[in-house]
Amino acid sequence: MSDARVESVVRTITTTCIENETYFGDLDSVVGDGDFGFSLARGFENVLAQWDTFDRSDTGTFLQKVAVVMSGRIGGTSGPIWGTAFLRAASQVKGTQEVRGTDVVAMLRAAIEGIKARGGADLGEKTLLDALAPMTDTIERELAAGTSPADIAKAAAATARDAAEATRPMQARRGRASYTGERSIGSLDPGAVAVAVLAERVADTW
Amino acid sequence: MSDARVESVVRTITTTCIENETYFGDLDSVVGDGDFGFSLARGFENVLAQWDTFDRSDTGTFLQKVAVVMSGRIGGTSGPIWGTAFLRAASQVKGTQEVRGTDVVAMLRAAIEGIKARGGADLGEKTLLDALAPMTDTIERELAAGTSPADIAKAAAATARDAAEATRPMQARRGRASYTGERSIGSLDPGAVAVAVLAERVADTW
Amino acid sequence: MKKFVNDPKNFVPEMLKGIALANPDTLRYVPEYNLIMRADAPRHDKVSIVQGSGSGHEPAHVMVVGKGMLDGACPGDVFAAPPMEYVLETAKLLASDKGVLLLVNNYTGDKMAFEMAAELAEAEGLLVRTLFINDDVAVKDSTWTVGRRGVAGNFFVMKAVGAASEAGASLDELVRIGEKVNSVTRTMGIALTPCTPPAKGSPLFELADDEMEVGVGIHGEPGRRRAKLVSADEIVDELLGAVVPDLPYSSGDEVALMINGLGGTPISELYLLYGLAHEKLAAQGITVGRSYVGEYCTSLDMAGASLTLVQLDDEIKDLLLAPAEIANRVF
Amino acid sequence: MKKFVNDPKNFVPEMLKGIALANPDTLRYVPEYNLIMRADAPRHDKVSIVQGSGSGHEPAHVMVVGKGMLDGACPGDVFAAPPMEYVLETAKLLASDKGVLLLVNNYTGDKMAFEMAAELAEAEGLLVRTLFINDDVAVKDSTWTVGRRGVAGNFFVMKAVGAASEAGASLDELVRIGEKVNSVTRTMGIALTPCTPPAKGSPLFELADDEMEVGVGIHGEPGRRRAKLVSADEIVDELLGAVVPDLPYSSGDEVALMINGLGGTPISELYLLYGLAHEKLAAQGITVGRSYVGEYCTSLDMAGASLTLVQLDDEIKDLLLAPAEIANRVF
Ligand SMILES: Nc1ncnc2c1ncn2[C@@H]1O[C@H](COP(=O)(O)OP(=O)(O)O)[C@@H](O)[C@H]1O
Ligand SMILES: Nc1ncnc2c1ncn2[C@@H]1O[C@H](COP(=O)(O)OP(=O)(O)O)[C@@H](O)[C@H]1O
Ligand SMILES: [Mg+2]
Ligand SMILES: [Mg+2]
Ligand SMILES: [Mg+2]
Ligand SMILES: [Mg+2]
Repeated sequence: MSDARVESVVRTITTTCIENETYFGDLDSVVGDGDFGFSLARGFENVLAQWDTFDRSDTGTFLQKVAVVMSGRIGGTSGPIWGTAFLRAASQVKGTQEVRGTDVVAMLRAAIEGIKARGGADLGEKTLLDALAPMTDTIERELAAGTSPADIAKAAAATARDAAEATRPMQARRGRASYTGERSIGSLDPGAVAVAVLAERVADTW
Repeated sequence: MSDARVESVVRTITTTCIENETYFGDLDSVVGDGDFGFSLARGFENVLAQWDTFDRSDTGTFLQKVAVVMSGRIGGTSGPIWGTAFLRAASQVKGTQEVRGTDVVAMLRAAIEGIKARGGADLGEKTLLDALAPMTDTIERELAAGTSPADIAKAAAATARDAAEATRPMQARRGRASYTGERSIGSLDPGAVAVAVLAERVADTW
Repeated sequence: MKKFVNDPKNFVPEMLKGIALANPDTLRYVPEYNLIMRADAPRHDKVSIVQGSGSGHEPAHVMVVGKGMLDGACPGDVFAAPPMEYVLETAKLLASDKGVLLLVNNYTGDKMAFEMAAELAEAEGLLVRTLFINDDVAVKDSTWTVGRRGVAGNFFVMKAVGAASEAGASLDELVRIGEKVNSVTRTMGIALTPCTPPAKGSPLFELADDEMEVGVGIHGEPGRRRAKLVSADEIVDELLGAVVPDLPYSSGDEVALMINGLGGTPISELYLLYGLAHEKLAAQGITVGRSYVGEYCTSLDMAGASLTLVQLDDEIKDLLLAPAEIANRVF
Repeated sequence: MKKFVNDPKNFVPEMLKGIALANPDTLRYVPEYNLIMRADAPRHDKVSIVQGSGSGHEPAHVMVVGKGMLDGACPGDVFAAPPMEYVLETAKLLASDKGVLLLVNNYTGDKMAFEMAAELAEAEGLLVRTLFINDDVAVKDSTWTVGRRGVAGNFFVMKAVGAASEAGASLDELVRIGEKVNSVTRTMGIALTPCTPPAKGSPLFELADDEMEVGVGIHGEPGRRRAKLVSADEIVDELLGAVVPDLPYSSGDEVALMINGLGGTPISELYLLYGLAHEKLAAQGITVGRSYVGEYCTSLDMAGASLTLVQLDDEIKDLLLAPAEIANRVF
């Protein structure tokens, strides 16, 4: 059986990405090519459509299926980036039924490494990594401090939001936005904002 | 040896066509594509350039060489039309050294048949045939009447000129000019005018 | 003008030189007559096959010289028939004991130059036959009013007589085969854009952004009508509607189907057209036995395509299947 | 937009269907994954070779499937990397006991999709290797900043590994050969006009009547510079000036020379360029051992051309000479 809380979080990510198609697309239109909202929405629509069919023998298997379905049919950067994140997270809980706090941190760290490997990006290059990495640090810290899961989720969301805002002065070095060079300075990174929005919704629906 | 008078007539045709490049071209610009003067001038320039090298063992051979050199390098209609005319004329005097009046008529008749065969045209289709055929009739008639060669040449020139003028009301059915359909009515046929101009020069230089 | 060209006067010779340099072992270039010929021609155990026409239709005909197709091609300048002397000297250079077959696309200029050259070649004792190709159903009369035009279907005539001559067929036999293939071959084309001759430097005609020329000639001659640009489906219907009833091709027939690009249309679009035509023919009970998709007879950089059908029998099929090695190649 | 197309959304599948219909005996079309594959694949006596990329570059890669080249090609939509699932399912369908070699033109989208698919395929127990092609000297960084782009030189990698795999080479051996060919291959292109993607319906960029884009990418990416259109001679000098010193190719070298059309340029102009390049290389002491003139990797209907050099040795030459039978053919 896959972990119910993980399933619920994935479900929240799924519906949130579909609902925010226009908003995420608009963010990517400022200095990117405007396809970010479209790509995520199509990917997660496929997840939603096949939701009941996923193999749920364990959490890793469940997440792996999500990864393949989410990224399988969409082109561009976000398919492989998000698919790899889910895939690497899955590998941390292969065979695991119930996921604990330390597993969550390991999953996020693996996802971050996967994204870096797949897309060649590093921190400070104005990507979703710039929200994901600080958010993971917060979760790890709060876990160690014994904070309750619901409060950890709130703290994670707050960090992700601040981190997303902090991408404004950065210059994009990856993806289509990087073509605009210095013009990318002054706007928010769509990927980082998406991470913040998703973290907030996860916290809200805990 | 080739006939001296035939050589002289060919020489007159050669220089006249070169001198009239612009005039013949302008005539062809009215309803044709303007290349008639260019084609004839280039063809006869080659004749002039190789004048001294032609095989002169008999008149037929001489005319055949003229035909090949005149028509060999020029594209379009006039190369094959004029080349065929010279070639078929040549065939009438193969092995002949001295050309008589009856030979001239036979040569012109053969040339006319050759042009018809090569280009598919008939009388009344606004081509050089409409000057060449009446001119040949005149020569034949005057020959039978015992007229002197010089006077025959004059009569031939007069007929050719009248016949060229008579192409004005005709509609072009052959060559590029035929594309313009009824618009070709009212202008002179360049080929017929050229025949008239050449006949006049031959008569003048008899 | 958006072309790779030096002095436009040298467009044809510079192209021919490129062909020769790219095929040093198999082809020879004779600049005096714009002649591309097989390096091993004439071979007296086979009839020599020669085709000429204006340039601007490449790969026809200079790039289909080689084993199993032409022994020589002597094109004129862009869209201009070859001068008679080119044809005559080519016939002489390729004179084989078995004879020379001259293939001619049916246009006045070409017809007259080749017929005159044949007359002179015969006078010099050569064994020469001339065969006219006139597969274009678009208009009864070509630009120069000598009947239907010869267009992309010439590929099939060249391929068939090329294969047969390689197998040792006599000149009479080749004329029979060539006439037979020509008699069962029909083509019609559509232009989406005009073409630009290098020496002219500007388009040969105008076509509005939403227009096409139905039945266009390969020198930009007007076709049956100018019409609004429609979908690929409707275009294939129009082409088949003109070509199929003309022979006619009927249910039960096996055909070769060619979608020929006119120069500026990418092969992706040609395959799209091919797929539509193949299925529409199948729906009429006509089976495609051999398929040809690509550029065979172009009109410089014209965007457009033509559709050709050949009614197949065992003899024609075998000749089309026979191997050939020509300049126009992938590897 | 002057194109043969129905609903632009169906442009790629309709083209693929045409390819399959034209080659019923040798190819199979799997619509779910835009896959054109050899009808006899996978064969367990050879490594399966797969290439994918965006569509719009035909004949690359869907028309080079066949004996001696690719076992399968799974393109994405026009100018869009194939979705990861296409690659993964293609790898599974073509899984051979000897392994699967994935060839990838070096662009971020393609790279990520293929790497992820390879990771998943390996997780499912397949033997998979991935090989990147990056022959374009025009710009250091491709559109998506992953280093040099892969362009027309991919033909030589596909041909070499295709021939070697046909001869039974192991997956490791193929990786060695492919990397070697890629490492001695360099390309640069020039655009005279932009291209028009069917779904967009308008040109991808603007280029004035007297301008050219030097070093253009096959998706219309900007190159090194925009310049006034010059003569074919000067263009060849510019291309050779960029390509030759890059490896460098030196006096005494034997090379393969490819003049590749970008889609809208007629083959006459390509042969003209070929002749100039061949002679200029000879003047530098570089001998052309193999020549390739035509369309190998296009950018839809873009007028333009690219020049590729491959440094030859006996091994590469033999592989290039080996026979192959692909959809892109004349006969
Ligand atoms: N190479 C990369 N590595 C990590 N994240 C990336 C990379 N490229 C883009 N991104 C993230 O993806 C977002 C844009 O996604 P999307 O619009 O789908 O990609 P593209 O840039 O290809 O259009 C960016 O805001 C950024 O957060
Ligand atoms: N088929 C033909 N038969 C006989 N004469 C012709 C034919 N076509 C054209 N002519 C003659 O040639 C002249 C035009 O010559 P030219 O300009 O060289 O030919 P084109 O019409 O091909 O441009 C016409 O004025 C006419 O006299
Ligand atoms: Mg984007
Ligand atoms: Mg994008
Ligand atoms: Mg004229
Ligand atoms: Mg003319």
